[in-house]
Amino acid sequence: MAYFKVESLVKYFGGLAAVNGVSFEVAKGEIFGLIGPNGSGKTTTFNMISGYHRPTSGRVIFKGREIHHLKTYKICKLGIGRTFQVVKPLGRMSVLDNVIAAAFSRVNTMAEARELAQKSIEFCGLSHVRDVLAKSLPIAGRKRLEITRAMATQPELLLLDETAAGLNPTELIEAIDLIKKIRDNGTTIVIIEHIMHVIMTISDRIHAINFGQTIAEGTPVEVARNQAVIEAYLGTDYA
Amino acid sequence: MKKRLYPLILLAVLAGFPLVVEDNYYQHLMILFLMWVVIGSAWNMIAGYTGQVSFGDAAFFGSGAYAAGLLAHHLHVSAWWGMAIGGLAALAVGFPFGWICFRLRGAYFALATLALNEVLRHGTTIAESFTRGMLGIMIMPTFVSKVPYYYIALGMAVVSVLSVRLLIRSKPGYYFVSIREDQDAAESLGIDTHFYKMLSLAFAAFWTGMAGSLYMNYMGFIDPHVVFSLHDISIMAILVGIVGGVGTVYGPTVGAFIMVAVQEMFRSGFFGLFKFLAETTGSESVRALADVLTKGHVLGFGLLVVLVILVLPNGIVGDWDKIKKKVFRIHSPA
Amino acid sequence: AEPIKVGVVLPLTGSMAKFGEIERRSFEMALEEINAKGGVKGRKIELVFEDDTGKPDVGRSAVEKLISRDKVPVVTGGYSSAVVAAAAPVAHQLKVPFVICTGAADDVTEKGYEYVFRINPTASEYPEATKSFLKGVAKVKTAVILYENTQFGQSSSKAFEEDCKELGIQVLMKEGYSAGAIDFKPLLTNVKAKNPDLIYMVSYVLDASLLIRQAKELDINPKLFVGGAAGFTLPEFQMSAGPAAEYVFSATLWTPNLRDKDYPGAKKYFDNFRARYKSDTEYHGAEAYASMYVVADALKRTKSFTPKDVRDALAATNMKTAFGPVKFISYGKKTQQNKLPTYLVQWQDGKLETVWPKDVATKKALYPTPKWSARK
Amino acid sequence: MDVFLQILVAGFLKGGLYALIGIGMTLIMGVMGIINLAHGQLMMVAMYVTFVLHSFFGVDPYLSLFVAMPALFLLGVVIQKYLLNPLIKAETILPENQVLMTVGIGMVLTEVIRFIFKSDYKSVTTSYTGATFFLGSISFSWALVVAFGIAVAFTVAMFFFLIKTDLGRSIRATAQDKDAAILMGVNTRRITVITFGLGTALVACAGTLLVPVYYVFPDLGGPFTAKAFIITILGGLGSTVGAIFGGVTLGLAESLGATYLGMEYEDIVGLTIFVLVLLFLPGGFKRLTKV
Amino acid sequence: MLSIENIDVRYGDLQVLWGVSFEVREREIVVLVGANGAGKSTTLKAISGILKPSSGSIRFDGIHLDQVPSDKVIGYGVVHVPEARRLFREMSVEENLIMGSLSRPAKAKRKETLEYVYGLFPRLRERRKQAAGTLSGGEQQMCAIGRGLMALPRVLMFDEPSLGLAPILVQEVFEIVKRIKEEGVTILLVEQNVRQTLALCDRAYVLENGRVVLHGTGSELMADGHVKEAYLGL
Ligand SMILES: Nc1ncnc2c1ncn2[C@@H]1O[C@H](COP(=O)(O)OP(=O)(O)OP(=O)(O)O)[C@@H](O)[C@H]1O
Ligand SMILES: Nc1ncnc2c1ncn2[C@@H]1O[C@H](COP(=O)(O)OP(=O)(O)OP(=O)(O)O)[C@@H](O)[C@H]1O
Ligand SMILES: [Mg+2]
Ligand SMILES: [Mg+2]
Repeated sequence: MAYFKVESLVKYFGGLAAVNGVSFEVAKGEIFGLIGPNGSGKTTTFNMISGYHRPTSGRVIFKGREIHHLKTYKICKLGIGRTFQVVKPLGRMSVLDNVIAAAFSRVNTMAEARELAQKSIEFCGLSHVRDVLAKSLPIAGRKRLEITRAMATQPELLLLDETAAGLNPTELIEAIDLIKKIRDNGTTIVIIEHIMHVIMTISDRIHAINFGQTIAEGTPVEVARNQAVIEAYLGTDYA
Repeated sequence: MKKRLYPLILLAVLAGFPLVVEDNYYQHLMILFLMWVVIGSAWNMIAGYTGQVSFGDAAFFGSGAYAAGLLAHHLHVSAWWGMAIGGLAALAVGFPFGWICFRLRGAYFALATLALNEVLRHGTTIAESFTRGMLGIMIMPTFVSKVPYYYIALGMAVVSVLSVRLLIRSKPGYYFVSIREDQDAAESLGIDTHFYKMLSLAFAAFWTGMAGSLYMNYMGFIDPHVVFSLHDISIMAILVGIVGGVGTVYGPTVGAFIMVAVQEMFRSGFFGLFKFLAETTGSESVRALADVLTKGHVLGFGLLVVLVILVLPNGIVGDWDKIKKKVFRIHSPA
Repeated sequence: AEPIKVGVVLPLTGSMAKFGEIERRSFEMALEEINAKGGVKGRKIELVFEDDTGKPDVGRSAVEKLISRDKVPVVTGGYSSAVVAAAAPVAHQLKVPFVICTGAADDVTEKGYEYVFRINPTASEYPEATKSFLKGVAKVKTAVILYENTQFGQSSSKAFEEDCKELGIQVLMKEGYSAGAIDFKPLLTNVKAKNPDLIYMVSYVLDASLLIRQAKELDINPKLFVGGAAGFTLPEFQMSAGPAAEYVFSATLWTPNLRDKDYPGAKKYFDNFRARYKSDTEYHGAEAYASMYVVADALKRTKSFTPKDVRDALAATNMKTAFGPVKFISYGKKTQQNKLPTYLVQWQDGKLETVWPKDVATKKALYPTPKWSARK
Repeated sequence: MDVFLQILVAGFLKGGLYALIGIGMTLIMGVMGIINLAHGQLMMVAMYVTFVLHSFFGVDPYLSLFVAMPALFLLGVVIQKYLLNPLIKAETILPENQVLMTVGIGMVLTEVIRFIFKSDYKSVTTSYTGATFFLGSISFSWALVVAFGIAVAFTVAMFFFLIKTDLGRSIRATAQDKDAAILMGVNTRRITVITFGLGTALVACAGTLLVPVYYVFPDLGGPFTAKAFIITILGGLGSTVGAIFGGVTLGLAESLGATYLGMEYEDIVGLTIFVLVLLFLPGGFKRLTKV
Repeated sequence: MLSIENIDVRYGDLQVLWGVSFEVREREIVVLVGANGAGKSTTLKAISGILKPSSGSIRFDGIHLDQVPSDKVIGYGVVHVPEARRLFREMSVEENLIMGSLSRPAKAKRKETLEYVYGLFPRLRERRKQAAGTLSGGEQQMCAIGRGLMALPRVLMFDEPSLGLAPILVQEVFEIVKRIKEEGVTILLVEQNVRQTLALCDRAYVLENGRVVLHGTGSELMADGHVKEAYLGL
C-alpha cells in the first residue's frame, strides 16, 4: 500500500479542465517534485489534496484512507500541511502568534502551543523576527513563515508550493538546506518549484504534468532528459 | 504591572458608584453604559476579533428582549426568566442564520445580517396576535430603585468582558483572529473555520440577547422598532466597538462610556450647559446657539461618527499610541 | 418667588419633531397666558422641556432626568405611544404625576398606574364618531380596512373592526402596510376587486394622499372613504392629494369650530397660534395647550407642591379647556382617563368641515361619494 | 386576470425607478467596492432640491433634473474626496470602517435636511402627478412610464460608457487594482471621485423622477438604501444591465408579494429574495447574463 | 537619462532606502541585484511615483520625476511593469493592453502599437477576449509586458519578470527583454536570476539593506568575490 497517492484526479473550472487525470504515488520519507508549465494544474492539484477544491473526479488516498471529500481543516489534522504559492500571512499577528495559532491544531493549552511554536520557529530559523508583525516581513520571510506555520501543525506530509520563488541563488541554498532538514526530521514532502536548481537537487523523484496531464515521471535525471518535458517545460537550455 | 491594576480599580469604582452617587439620572445612564459594554463586547468578539462584521446585532438584541417580553406577556411569569431564555433565544436565531450565511464573506455577510434584522423587525410587527405588533410589550419593572438593575448590569458587563479576555487568550481566541486575518490560511492550519465562526457568533448572540432581556426588564417596554432598530442598536453597537477600539478587550468598555455620554450630552444640550449660559448671560446669541445645539443633536452625533472614523479609525484603545504621541507628545518605547 | 418647574417630554427632534414642535409652542403659549395672569399661588411656572426624540428609551431617560435632577413635581407631554408606554411606569414608580396629552396607546391607562393621567382619548376610541355616523346616516354593508403598521394604526384599526362587527358591517379585507410605500396599487387592486361600500384607512398624511390618489388612478368607487384621524385632517393631505381629497371623511378629536360651551377658547387658541407662529396647528396642539391649563389648574388647587399632593389635585380635576372638558375617571379597564367625544370631518371645496355629530356640524355631510368619473 | 395584469404593470413600472437607484449603487458598490449606506439619503437630498426648485421657483421636476443631477454629482464628489478617500489610506483592522462612514454621512444628510425643512412631509403636485392612461382596463401612470424610459436610456448609456470609453475602462481598472491603475497613468483619486459623483447623480435622477408621484421627508433615505442593496445584489455587482433586471425583479416581486401575500409582506419579499440570491446565486443575474 | 540621487524612502516610520544613487543611460540594460527585502522593488516604486522619496531626487531627462504626481510619470515614457504582474483580472487581455495606452501620444498610436504587441506575442492575440485573471502565469507575464509596451516607453522597468515562470518561459522573457532593448527602449531590470541577468546587462548595481554597495558592468560583478558568495551561491 502506497503511503500517499492520487488517482486520476480531474478538476474542471467551468468548462476548463485544470487537472485532467493526474495520478502519482509518494513513498514515506521521500521528496517528491511536481513540475509543469504555468497553468498546468500544479497548484490546483495541491488544492485538491488539501481540501480547498473538491475533485471533479478521482481519489486522494493518504495512509490507506480516502481524503478527497474531507474539509481542509480535517486534512490538516490528519497530518498534511501545506504552504501557499501566494503567501497568506496572518498579517496583524506577530510571527510567534501566527505559529501558535498553527500549533493549536495539535495541542490545547496556551503553554504547550507556545512551546511547540517556539520549537518550530527555531527549527526554521525565524527566531530573529519572532515578535515582528507578519505583514512587515519581506517576501522571503513570509515564505519561510509559511513553512514554519505548516511545521507547527506537525505534518507527516508537507506540500510546498513554490517556496523558493523570488530567492536569489544564495538564499536558495539556505532554503534547500531547510527542506532537507525537514525531510530528515521524518516528514514526507511534495514540492512544486520552477527553479531547476532547487527541484533537481533535492527531489528523489519528479512528476511532470502539462495541461493537467502527466507527461513524465522518474528521477530528476530521467525527467530532465525526457523529450516531452524539455519541449513543454524546460526549453533547450537545460537539456 | 501597574497596567494590570487599571481594570481592578475601574471595577472597584463601578462597584461603589451607586452607593456614592444616588442620583437616579446618573444611575440610569450608568445602567445604559453597562448594557452597552455587554453589547459592545459581544460585537467586538464576532466583528473585531473574528472579522465577521455584523450590521444586525439588533436581531439578537431584539430576540432576547422579545423572549423575555413574550414570556412575561403570555405566561405571566417574571421577565427575569427571560434572562435565561433571552440569551438562548438569540442563539436560536443566530444558529440557523450563521449556518446559512457564514458561507458569505466580508461585506456580503454584513449585508445578510442587516437583512436578517429587517426580516425579524417586519416579522414581529406583522405577527400582531403573538407579539402585539407595534403595540409593543409592556411589563411592570420589578424594582423601584435602580440599584438592583445596576448590579445586575454590572455583573453581566464584568462577566462578558472577562469571558472575552479569557477566550481571546486561549485557543478559540487565536483561532478567531486567524480567521479574521485570512480564512484560507486558517483552514490550512487545521482550523474548522465554520465551527469557530459559529462559536464566535454564538458568543455574540448570547450576550447581545442577554442585554436585550435586561433591557426588557429594565425599560419595561419594547416594540419592534425599538429593539430591532438599525440605528439605535446595530449601528450603536458598531460605534461602541469602533470608538473604543476594534479587537481590544477593554475597547468596548471605553467606547460604551463615550458613546452613552456623548449621546446624552448632545441630547441634553451639553447637560444644559448652553441653556444655563444663555440664562446667566442673558445673551440672545448664546440662547440661539443653545437652541441650534439641542435641535441639531442627532446631527452632532452624525458628525461625531464621521469625525471619529476619520481621526481614530482604530478607536481610542486601538489608536492609543497614536493619541499619546499626538496629544500628549509621549513616545512609548518601541 | 422661585418659579415652579413643570417637566415636558416631547419629540423635539427626529421624525416626529413636526408635532413635537407644534406642541411645544402650544405649551409655551398657554404658559405665557397663565403666567401673565399671575401664575399659581403667586409663583410663576417654568417649563423644562426634554427631547425624547420619539424613542422610548430616550423618553424614559428624559423623564428620569426631569424627576430626579430637575425635581419637577409633575411631568406632562408625551407624544408617541411608545414613549408614553415606557415612561408611564417610571412616573408611577417614582411617584410623580405624569399628565399625558397625546400618546394614545390604550393600555397605558389600563395598568392602574396611580400617578398617570391622560387627557386625550385612547386609540380605540378614535372611531367613535365614525361609528355613530355609520349607524345614523351611511348604512353600508361592506368595508375594507387599511392601516399602517404602527402602534396607532394597529390599535385603531382593530377597534374599528370591532365596531363593524357591532354594526353588522362585513369586513371584506383588513390589511396593514409599512408606512412609506411608494406604490399602493397592489393593495388597492385587491380592494377594487372586493368592491366595498366603505374604505377605512388609518394612515399618516402622505400615505393617505397616495392612497387616495392611486384609488383615483385605479378608479375605485366606494360609497365613502374614511380616514381614521392621523393624516387625513392635515393641510398637507389636501395639498398633496389635490381635488382627490374632496369628499374624504376623517375622524378627528378636535376642530377649532367646536362650541365654546364645552371647548372654551378653542377658536381663540387656533387663531392666536396662527397669528403668532405663522403656521397651522391642529388637535395635537390643542391637546398640549389644554394640558398646560390642566396642570396649572391642579397646581393652583394643590395643598403643597409635593408630587403626592399635586397628584391628588390632578385626580380631582374637573374643568373645561380648549380641548374639551377634562375629568379623570375610571371606566372599563381604564383609570384616570379623560373621556371625550370624537368628530367626523369631511373635505368639501378644499376646506375641512365638521359634519358629525349633527349638533356641531358646520356643513352637511356629502354622502354617498360620487364616482371618480362623475366628478369634475 | 385583470388584477394580475395590473399588478404586473405596476411592478414593472416601479421596477424602472428601482433600476435607476440600482445603477447608481452598482457603480459605487460594484465598480468601486464602496458599500454606500447613504445612497438613499443622497437620493433624498436630490428630492429636496427638486422640491425647492418647484415650490420656490416653479421649476418642473423634469427640468430640475438638470440641476439636481449636477448638484448631487458635486455632493458625491465632495463626499468621496474629503470623507471616503482619506479612509483608504488609514490602516484599520476592519475594512468596514468605510461602511460606517457612510452611515455617519447618511445621518448628517438626514439631519441637515431636517434642520432646514423640519420633519414635515412635502409633496410636489404637477399636472401629471395623477395622470394615467388606460390600455384595456389596465392603468399606467404617466410619470412612471417616463421614469422607466429614462432608466432604460441611462442603463444603455452607462453600459457603453463603462465598456467603450477610456474613462469607463479606467473606472473598472481602478476598481480591480488601484496601484496598477496608477502605474497606467490613471489618476485613481480623481476616478473614485468621479465615479462616486456619477453614482450619486444617477440616484439623484431616480429621486427627481420619483418626486411627482411620491413625497419627500427627511427620513426617506433608509428604506431606499436597503432597496438599492437588494437591487444591486440581485443584478450582480458592477453590472449595469443587471441593475435593470434587479430593479424590475424587485418591483415585480414586491407587487406580486403585496397582492397575493399581503401588503405588509412587501418588504419581507424583497429581503427574502436578497438572502436567497446571496446564498444561491452569488453574483446575481450577472452570473447568468455575463454582462 | 534617468538619474537617481541620494534618495531615502520609507514606509511610514520604517525607512527602507538610505541614500540610494544610480543612473541609467540611454539604450542600456541596467540591473538591480539584492537579497530579499533589500529594497529593489521599493526603488522601482519610487521611480514610478507610487512612493515618494523623503529626500533626494529622481531625474529623467532633467525633469524632476519625484515632483510629478504618480499617475503622470507614465506620460513621460517611464513605464513600470510591476512585481506579480498586477493585471486587471476581470478585464479582457485587449482591455488590459488598451489600459497601457491612456496617455495622449500612446492613445494616438493605439492601433499600431496593439498590432506590434500582438506581433511580439501571438499568444495574446489568440486570447484577446479572455479575462486576464484566467490566463496562465506565463501568459499573464506577456500581457503585463505588452501593457507596458503600449505606453510607448522610453524606459521600461521590470520587477522580477521571471518570477514563478517555467524555465522555458524564463528563456522567452529574457529574449523579449533583449528584443525590446533592440527596439531602442532603455531597460531597468530587477531580477533574482542573478546569473542570467548579469550576463545580459550592461551595468548592474548591488543593493544591500537599502544601500548601494557595489556597481559595475555585468562581467565585473560576476567576477566579484562578494557577489559570487552572496548572490551566485558559489
Ligand atoms: N478558482 C479557479 N477558477 C477558475 N480557474 C482556475 C481557478 N484556479 C485555477 N484556475 C485555472 O486552472 C489552471 C491551472 O492553474 P494552477 O494554479 O493549478 O496552475 P499551476 O500549475 O500552479 O501554475 P503556476 O506554475 O503558474 O503556478 C489555470 O488555467 C488557472 O487559470
Ligand atoms: N508596504 C510595505 N509596508 C511596510 N514595509 C514594507 C512594505 N513593502 C515593503 N516593505 C519592506 O521594505 C523592505 C524592502 O522591500 P522591497 O519590496 O523593496 O524589497 P525587494 O528588494 O524588492 O525584495 P524582494 O526580493 O522580496 O522583492 C522590506 O524589508 C520590506 O519588508
Ligand atoms: Mg501554482
Ligand atoms: Mg521585490
